[in-house]
Amino acid sequence: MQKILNDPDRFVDELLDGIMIAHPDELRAAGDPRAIVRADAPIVGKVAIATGGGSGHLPLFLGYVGAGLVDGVAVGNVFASPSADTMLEVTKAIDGGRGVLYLYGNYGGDIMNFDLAAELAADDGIEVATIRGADDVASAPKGQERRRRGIAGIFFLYKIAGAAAAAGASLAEVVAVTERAAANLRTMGVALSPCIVPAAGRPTFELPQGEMEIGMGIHGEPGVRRGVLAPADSIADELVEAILADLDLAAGDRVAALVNGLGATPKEELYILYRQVHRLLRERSIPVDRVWLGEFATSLEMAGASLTLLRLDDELVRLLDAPARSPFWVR
Amino acid sequence: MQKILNDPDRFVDELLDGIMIAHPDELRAAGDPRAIVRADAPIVGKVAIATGGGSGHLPLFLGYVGAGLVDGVAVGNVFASPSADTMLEVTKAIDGGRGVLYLYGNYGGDIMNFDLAAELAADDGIEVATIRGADDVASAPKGQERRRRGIAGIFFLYKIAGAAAAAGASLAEVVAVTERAAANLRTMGVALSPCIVPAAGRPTFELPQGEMEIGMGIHGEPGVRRGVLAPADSIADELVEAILADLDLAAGDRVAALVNGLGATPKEELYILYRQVHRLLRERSIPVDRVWLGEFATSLEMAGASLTLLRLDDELVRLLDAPARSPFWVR
Amino acid sequence: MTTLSGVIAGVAEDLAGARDELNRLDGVAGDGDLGVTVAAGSAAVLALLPELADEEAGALLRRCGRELARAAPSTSGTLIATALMAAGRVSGEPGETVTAFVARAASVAFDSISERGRASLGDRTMLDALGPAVTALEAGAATGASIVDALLAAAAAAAAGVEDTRTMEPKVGRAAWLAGRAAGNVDAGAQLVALILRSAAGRVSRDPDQRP
Amino acid sequence: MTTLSGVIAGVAEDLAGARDELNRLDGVAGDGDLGVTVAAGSAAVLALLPELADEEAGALLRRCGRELARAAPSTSGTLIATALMAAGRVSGEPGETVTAFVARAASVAFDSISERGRASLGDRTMLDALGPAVTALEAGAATGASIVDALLAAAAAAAAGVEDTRTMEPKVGRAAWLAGRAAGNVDAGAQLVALILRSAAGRVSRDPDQRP
Ligand SMILES: Nc1ncnc2c1ncn2[C@@H]1O[C@H](COP(=O)(O)OP(=O)(O)O)[C@@H](O)[C@H]1O
Ligand SMILES: Nc1ncnc2c1ncn2[C@@H]1O[C@H](COP(=O)(O)OP(=O)(O)O)[C@@H](O)[C@H]1O
Ligand SMILES: [Mg+2]
Ligand SMILES: [Mg+2]
Ligand SMILES: [Mg+2]
Ligand SMILES: [Mg+2]
Repeated sequence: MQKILNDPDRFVDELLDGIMIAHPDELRAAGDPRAIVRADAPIVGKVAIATGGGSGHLPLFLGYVGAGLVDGVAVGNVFASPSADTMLEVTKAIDGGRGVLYLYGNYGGDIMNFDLAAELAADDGIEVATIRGADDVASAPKGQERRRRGIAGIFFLYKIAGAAAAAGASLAEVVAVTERAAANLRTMGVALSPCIVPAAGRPTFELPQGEMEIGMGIHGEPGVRRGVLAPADSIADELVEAILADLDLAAGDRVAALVNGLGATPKEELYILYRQVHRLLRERSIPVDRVWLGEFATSLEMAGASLTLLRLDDELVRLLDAPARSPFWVR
Repeated sequence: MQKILNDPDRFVDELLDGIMIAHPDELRAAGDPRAIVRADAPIVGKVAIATGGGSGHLPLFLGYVGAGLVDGVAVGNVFASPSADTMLEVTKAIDGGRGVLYLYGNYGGDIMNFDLAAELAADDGIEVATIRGADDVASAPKGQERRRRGIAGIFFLYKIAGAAAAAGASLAEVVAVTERAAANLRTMGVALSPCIVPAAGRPTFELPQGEMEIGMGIHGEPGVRRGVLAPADSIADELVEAILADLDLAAGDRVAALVNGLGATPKEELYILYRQVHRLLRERSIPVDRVWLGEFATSLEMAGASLTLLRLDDELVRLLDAPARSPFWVR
Repeated sequence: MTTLSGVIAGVAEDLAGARDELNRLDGVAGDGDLGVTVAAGSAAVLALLPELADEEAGALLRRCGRELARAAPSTSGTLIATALMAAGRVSGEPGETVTAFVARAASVAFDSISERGRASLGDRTMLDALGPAVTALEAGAATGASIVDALLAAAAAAAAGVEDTRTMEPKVGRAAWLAGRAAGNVDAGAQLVALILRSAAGRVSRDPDQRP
Repeated sequence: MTTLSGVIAGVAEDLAGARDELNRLDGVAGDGDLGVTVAAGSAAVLALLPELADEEAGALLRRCGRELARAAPSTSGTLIATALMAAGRVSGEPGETVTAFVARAASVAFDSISERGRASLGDRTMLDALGPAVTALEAGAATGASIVDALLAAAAAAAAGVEDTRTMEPKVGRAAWLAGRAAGNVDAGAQLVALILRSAAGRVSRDPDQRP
């Protein structure tokens, strides 16, 4: 495995160490070294937002802790849920007295732990609401949206919830606008290579040269179809079609787009992909009002990309445009 | 090759297409589609900065076209110099009447073309000064600094020259401060895997599993030593030692650091590397006053990383801290 | 009389020996860490127990659950923690036998796991061992069986439930992505539940006060 | 009389046939695109020439150089463009023979390539063909040779220079990173220069006005 590592079993501890050393003015650990919060947390009088999940997805999840984004993150081992205890530490450290939103991806382990943490937080008198990112169209058919996994689209939810909270919204208001965004959010991805979890030392799955898997999950969960690696434009067609159909996007709708690299795929390829995405949407009279391209949710060095579309309304645009700043991302 | 591509021979045209479609408010082509400038260029009364080089290094070079950074870029084919003609188009489009700085990496093809472009620009009455990034310690021994290749450290030169120009400095002043920065700038890298140039379809070099090459160039130019892939901390030791010795850094000096990923290497590993870099510098009483980590100068999907150190003074800190914004990077 | 704390300590000690077996079973269709998780959780609970000497049974279970959640934050760790905390909130009813009380607490534990993990009987999880065990405990309560007999029956029912997982398709968690890999093997978490019950039954029945 | 424009057109036509040979040679230690570059550059110059009918020789060379820089922006394209523009700035001196003038322009061209490319004789580049050619032209000028004879001698000297590159180590450009790969082969850019000179000499000598 061609990795810059020391002890693979200390991968997460060491990378957190590096992050805390690099960004001491912006981040701090709340007791538990896996509970990372804004250095200035809690922000009294502001709804706080907690997230969390497995490691190996930077800038997800830790990279979105910052002003106008989320207040704290519980960090798990690679591709594994953090503990409820870490989540509780985060919750207590960020609570500013107006309640805490748990905003995270729809994975079994994370759900169990966040639910348990919410139970423990309630014992401590902290009001908790929960929204789960479930934007991956490929992970369950239409009608079963609640079973879907959460992938790169959560970036938009962080931005929107974070901006609403920063603007002084109540927990109920933050939940309402974030749920509306979540209901209008879809992602579809393609994997071109596996990655290697350091402690495991072998690829998460096998994918022969010249093949791709449409809809594969970011931990190697099976997708909707494996086939010959298609040209970029055909991949764009397939991703856009799936999202349009699922989201019932029609002429006159306007969207924000996120073209996300999974790790090894160069930015150059993301722009080639977007070229066709934009063309397809224009043909259908669906303007792309905002677009971000780059690495927003990765799987270590997996090759591949995902496309996220968010149907916009005026309030969502305003929240997307609000300032935000973390050590990993600046609006 | 596991790439999201259409026609490999149209790789650069298509990715530029994608970039221009994605960022129409920030960038425009100046006649020649390979001559990309700030949408608001020329900024009358401001020293203009042009850069350029081969494609395949995003966010280098195009990603640093923006406010507080460079004004225009000439885009070459993958790993190949752009033409002097494109450079001339850029020069004419950005010239705001106070002269143009050519700021680019020290590679034969780029030198020839920028020199030719400067000659042609002089015919058109535009004053041109040239500074070449030559920060790669591995590419020539001490005493032969002018033969060195330019790699990720040019990011600091863009930031500094761009901030000075934005603040109203004259061409001579921009040159002076940027040359001072260049003289205090060193980079050393390590490659863990090759990349594939789309039109070539095969890896740029061979590197067996379990090996690394210290000091390899970003196009696969040979480095100083090939050996067994060492632990992250040992790699950090080797990079830091080489730079400290070359830059004569001593207790009391303060630095800015850049830990740059070459493409496939996850951010997680960059932070693990930085952890030890920071420790080594602290042991020597050299504070890291500013640090950036991520992908700033890549080689498509090459795995590996580089470390850049810049010896700081008060003026350089001020220029690094000035605002800057491009579609690829925001200060 | 055997204290609850003593039984828990005994189970924790017994589980130490199952580390490799549980890792191996979890490795078939999971990530192979169940033994590690169980060892970490057991050690943490063992270390905590002396502090809890004065707690009543419910608080004892809740504190152990809390500790497990902290020290063994995997799927099974979290679910068993949830179960202990839920069971710890069950209070005895007037005139209820120990067996009836334990059966009721076990049933609450089952429901809490099912709810938190969004899984049901037949999904090839620890529930497929716990479910039959709860049924056996309830049958014991209905027939007036002693707690020792009821626990022995529950352990046997759990072991049978484990065997049944060999032919089940995984529906949740990691194993669901890897359908097929599990076929023919027993589920690791189910085996863990069976081992816990066998150990508990053994610890209780070895206690002199409980001998018939 | 053969016009300069006619000779340039003739060379451009002749080079079309060398596409594959130049690609192959460049592929040994370079990126294998020299033939493509030369084809693109030749076509662009051919297309431009009609527009330049009224230009004097110096302006003609400079415009062709400018066009080459635009249409064939590789190392060799840029260097030959530089050479044409530098040569185009040389003006004849009173009483100078054509041969002496061409020798002087060729020497200026050599220097401009050497300066722009930071390379010298022996670095295994096009200079190793052009250098001996300049020497031959200067010898011709000194001995009062006709331009046809001087060009034929220059072409022969260039061809010999090409052979000498077989044993040279590349010192600049792409090929320098790949030392060893070049060994035993001739340099592609040097071969290009030799082909240009052979073609030019042929075109000039085939011209009826130049026949002795
Ligand atoms: N949703 C669920 N509900 C109940 N039990 C589950 C669930 N998901 C997994 N399990 C059980 O957990 C066991 C694996 O536990 P563990 O190794 O701790 O999980 P992981 O390593 O995936 O976090 C499985 O064998 C199964 O019995
Ligand atoms: N610095 C230099 N000075 C003179 N000639 C050079 C130099 N570098 C390369 N060349 C010549 O250029 C030839 C390759 O030309 P070309 O294929 O156009 O280059 P590239 O594809 O690397 O841009 C080489 O064979 C060599 O003769
Ligand atoms: Mg497991
Ligand atoms: Mg696990
Ligand atoms: Mg070439
Ligand atoms: Mg080339």
